[in-house]
Amino acid sequence: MAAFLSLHDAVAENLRPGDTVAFEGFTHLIPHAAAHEAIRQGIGDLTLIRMTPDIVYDQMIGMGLAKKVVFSYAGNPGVGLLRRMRDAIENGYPRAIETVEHSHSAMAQAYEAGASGLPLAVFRGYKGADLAKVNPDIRSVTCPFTGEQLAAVPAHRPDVTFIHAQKASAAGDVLIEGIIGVQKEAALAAKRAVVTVEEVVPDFKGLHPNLCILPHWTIRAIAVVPGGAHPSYTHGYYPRDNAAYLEWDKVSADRDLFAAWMQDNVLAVGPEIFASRVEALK
Amino acid sequence: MAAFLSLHDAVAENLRPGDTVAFEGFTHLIPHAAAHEAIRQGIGDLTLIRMTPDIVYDQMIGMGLAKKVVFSYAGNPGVGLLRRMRDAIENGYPRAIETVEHSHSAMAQAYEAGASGLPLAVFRGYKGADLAKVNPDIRSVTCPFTGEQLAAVPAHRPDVTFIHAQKASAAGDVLIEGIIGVQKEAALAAKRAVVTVEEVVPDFKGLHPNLCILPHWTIRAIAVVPGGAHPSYTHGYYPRDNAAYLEWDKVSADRDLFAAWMQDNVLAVGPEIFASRVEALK
Amino acid sequence: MSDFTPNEMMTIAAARALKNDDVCFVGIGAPSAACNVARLTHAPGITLIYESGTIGTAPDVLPLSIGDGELCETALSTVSVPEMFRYWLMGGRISIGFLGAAQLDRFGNINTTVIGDYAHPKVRLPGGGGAPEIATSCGEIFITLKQAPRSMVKKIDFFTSFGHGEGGDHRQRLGIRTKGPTLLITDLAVWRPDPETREFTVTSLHPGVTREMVQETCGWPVRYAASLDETPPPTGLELGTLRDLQARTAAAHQRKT
Amino acid sequence: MSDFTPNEMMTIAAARALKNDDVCFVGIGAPSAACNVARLTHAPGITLIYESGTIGTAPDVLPLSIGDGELCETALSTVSVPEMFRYWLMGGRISIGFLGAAQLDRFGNINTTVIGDYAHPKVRLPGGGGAPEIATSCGEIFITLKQAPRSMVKKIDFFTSFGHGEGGDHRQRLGIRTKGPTLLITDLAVWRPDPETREFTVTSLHPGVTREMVQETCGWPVRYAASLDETPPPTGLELGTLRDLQARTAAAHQRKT
Repeated sequence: MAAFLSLHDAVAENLRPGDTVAFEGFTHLIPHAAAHEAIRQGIGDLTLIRMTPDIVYDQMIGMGLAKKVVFSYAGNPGVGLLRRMRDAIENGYPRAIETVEHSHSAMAQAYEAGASGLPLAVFRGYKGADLAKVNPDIRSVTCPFTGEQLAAVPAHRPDVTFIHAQKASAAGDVLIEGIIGVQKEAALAAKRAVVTVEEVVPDFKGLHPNLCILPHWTIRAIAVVPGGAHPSYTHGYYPRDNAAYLEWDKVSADRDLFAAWMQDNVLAVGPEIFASRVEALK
Repeated sequence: MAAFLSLHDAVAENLRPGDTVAFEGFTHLIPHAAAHEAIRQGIGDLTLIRMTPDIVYDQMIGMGLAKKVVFSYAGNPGVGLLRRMRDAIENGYPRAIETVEHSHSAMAQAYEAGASGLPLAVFRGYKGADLAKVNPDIRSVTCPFTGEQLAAVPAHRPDVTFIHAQKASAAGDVLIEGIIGVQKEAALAAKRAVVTVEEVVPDFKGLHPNLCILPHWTIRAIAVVPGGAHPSYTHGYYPRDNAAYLEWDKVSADRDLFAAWMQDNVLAVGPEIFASRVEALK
Repeated sequence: MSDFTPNEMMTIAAARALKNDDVCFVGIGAPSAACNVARLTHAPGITLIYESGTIGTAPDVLPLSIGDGELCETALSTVSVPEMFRYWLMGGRISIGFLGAAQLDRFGNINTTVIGDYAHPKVRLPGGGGAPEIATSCGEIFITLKQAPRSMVKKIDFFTSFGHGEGGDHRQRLGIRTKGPTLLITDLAVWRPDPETREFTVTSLHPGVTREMVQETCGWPVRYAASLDETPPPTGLELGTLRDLQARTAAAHQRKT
Repeated sequence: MSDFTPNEMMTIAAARALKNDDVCFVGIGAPSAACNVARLTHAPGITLIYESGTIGTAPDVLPLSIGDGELCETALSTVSVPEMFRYWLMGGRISIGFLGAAQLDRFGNINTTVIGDYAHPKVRLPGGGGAPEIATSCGEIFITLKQAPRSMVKKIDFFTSFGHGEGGDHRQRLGIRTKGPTLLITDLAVWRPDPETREFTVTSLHPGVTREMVQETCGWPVRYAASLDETPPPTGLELGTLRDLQARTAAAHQRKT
């Protein structure tokens, strides 16, 4: 049953050191505010799952909070590489991290399998690809009808999934629209789902019956954080801050610049700053 | 690429004797008009796939057009049994039919696997159930991560799927809303998808981005048949004719009454009659 | 209230077993009536799910089928049927599955497939639909059934859905992790499984029902719990709610003229 | 038109290869520009799909990421990412997959994962994303790449996505049923696989490009088709369309002040 909490409490009550956690969002609705709160609380030794680790995991890795990353595309979308994650992999700075690498198809279906309560996802994939040689979690099953060898990967079952959504209803149901990504699956695959939202509305009456909605009984906690996806975007609220993604390429290129940026923009501020960051974009 | 055709031509060009065919709809949007057209054209030796065979397959079986039925619930929903299908199974009248019986979960996931181009669906199911003993298509695979035995069924890959939908756009894209059932999966799993619609609109501009839409390049033919789901219903157009389902229980109980009813209500009429049947329901 | 039928008592007793925070997979018929009476009386927050994909429905009349339009119109959300079975049922999100039966045995195993031999049935019944996985994926299973010797039988002809099998820990031995049938509500009594054997035992007789009446309509030797209760009769609110619902339902399913 | 850059020629040559009825899985960068130039010129009916789930998009500016808001706003439909990979990619609904590469070999095998050893990489690249399955599930694969000796290499460090493997019938031997790479468009030339060996051979040189220029920027000994064409230069419409698109894009991705 969804509890409306402050972001501080929503993170503190649901994310523990050593947890396996997914902060999901496929370009759209990336839960930056929740990740920054986790960074401020210094919750470490995390196994981070995400299809597209993106800036938000670059920051968590750069702050030394990750011990392992499960992913399928570690880039700054449309810009280039993730420089803090590279520094961790190539140089062990600030600490070495383990990586478990998949394809997007495998990751998406591993969430889907997790949401379906299954231990694995079975699909046609990885043919001729070297990932199967370096990731022992990529195995196979044989179709008992055709004899075809299909790829198999373990389901994702995060301890916690954080997502950002447009709206919660007063009852604690959550609405996601636009590019919905894997958020529904990531939330349902997790033991605990925590959602930041732009706003709370009385109910979803009058909305289309087939929209993507997470009922309140699938969610542990909701925190209202306007702008909480910035520099990602919230369809219907504010656009993607593409310039911030371009700027990150420079910030993340230098260890000291990164540390200073994190101090000024994450550690020294609170979740309320996100509303002001998106003000100019609207 | 979707061609706008008369219902006669849409059926004649896409359904052949001996085909494996799904007329899908989960209570809502059942393509009665398309099934009646297939009956009028006398296309036989069909393997019929459907989760809930319902009146429409009772009629096709009663007319002797089915050689095999793949299904998970053969009832007149909320009313009782399917009496023509029973007569075929229990007495071989008007011909014996083969049955391949699954659970709903298996059928839904077999369509899903078909839409995904996979040879099988893997899921947790049939534990302790006798269906696995009488249906050789229910097998198992072993999870290479946990050792758990999971159920496996072959994907559905119909030659043709017929569905009914609310709207087509002028470009031939199709919109389905309300109880969407397995129609998207059934259409995408098929080699050829044929859709009857209530109406054609210029485009879907202004509609919500996450609605259930089949792009025109996934569809072979579209026929405009207002009322084409009757006595099933079309959300937003007309309600379910529950009285007709109750009446069917009597019609189908008697072989001669059935034959007369089919003559009067199917063979002697054309698809245009469906519009008049729903007029009084609106 | 003393003026009520056994069927009304059955529906109301079933409704009482549902809690405000339950997430309930509803079958058609008595389960649907019971779930909606619960929603309209003591459990307004209950989540009702029909296998047509409708989540959190609140119909004003009982649906004739599991996919009537009103289920969608009043639902919080309507998802595809594959998603319903994958994310919601297999995903372990449903606390209570409500099933009926054509044949039931004392261990809560259910047959809705065939009477007689599967290949050459005496009566071909509709089949399992969602039941085989509802029975193993929901947190627990409630069963409602009108008692009759041909329905409550020593040995069912076909295991459509698995209850407690041969009893005891049979579910666990098959790797099933859910509780299975925890409650049977008939028109005569409330039954619960014995904690050891898992055989259904009568824990409460409905008002006016005798042990003889229960045994006459049951095909196995009936066992009783050590302390046997009498089911409280329907309250005015319960009975009024059920009857209003059924009156609205009957009117709605007549053909319009 | 003679006043155009090699990159512009590459994008426009790639755009020309797309047909009006193609269903195209679009990557970011040059593929995205090429697909949208095709849509805005000779192929208005082309269906562009981005892996974010947006089907049939028609963006006015090029997205910076594969999930920019405009892709959704202009799409026919936006589906979940699991559905995109299951029903649309694995389902065999995509005719053309468009890929870029950090390293490419002469058989169309692609590396975007690491330079150096996987466990101890010299450069950790972003990885495959959708590419491993795009390469095997789409009807055929088009590749665009700016030529450079470090990009077009004899031996790639990691098989992120499989092209023709060791050449010949290697795909079929792995049970892959799709065509794989059928076209490589660089800033200097158009390449197509030899029908037998599947090695990429130059079939057309862009205007002003010599065989020496192609070889200098390619890490393997370049082969040429028996009949070598010259790529027609961009038309005014093509170049104007591309430049307008890029100008709109640059303006849109600046920070608003």
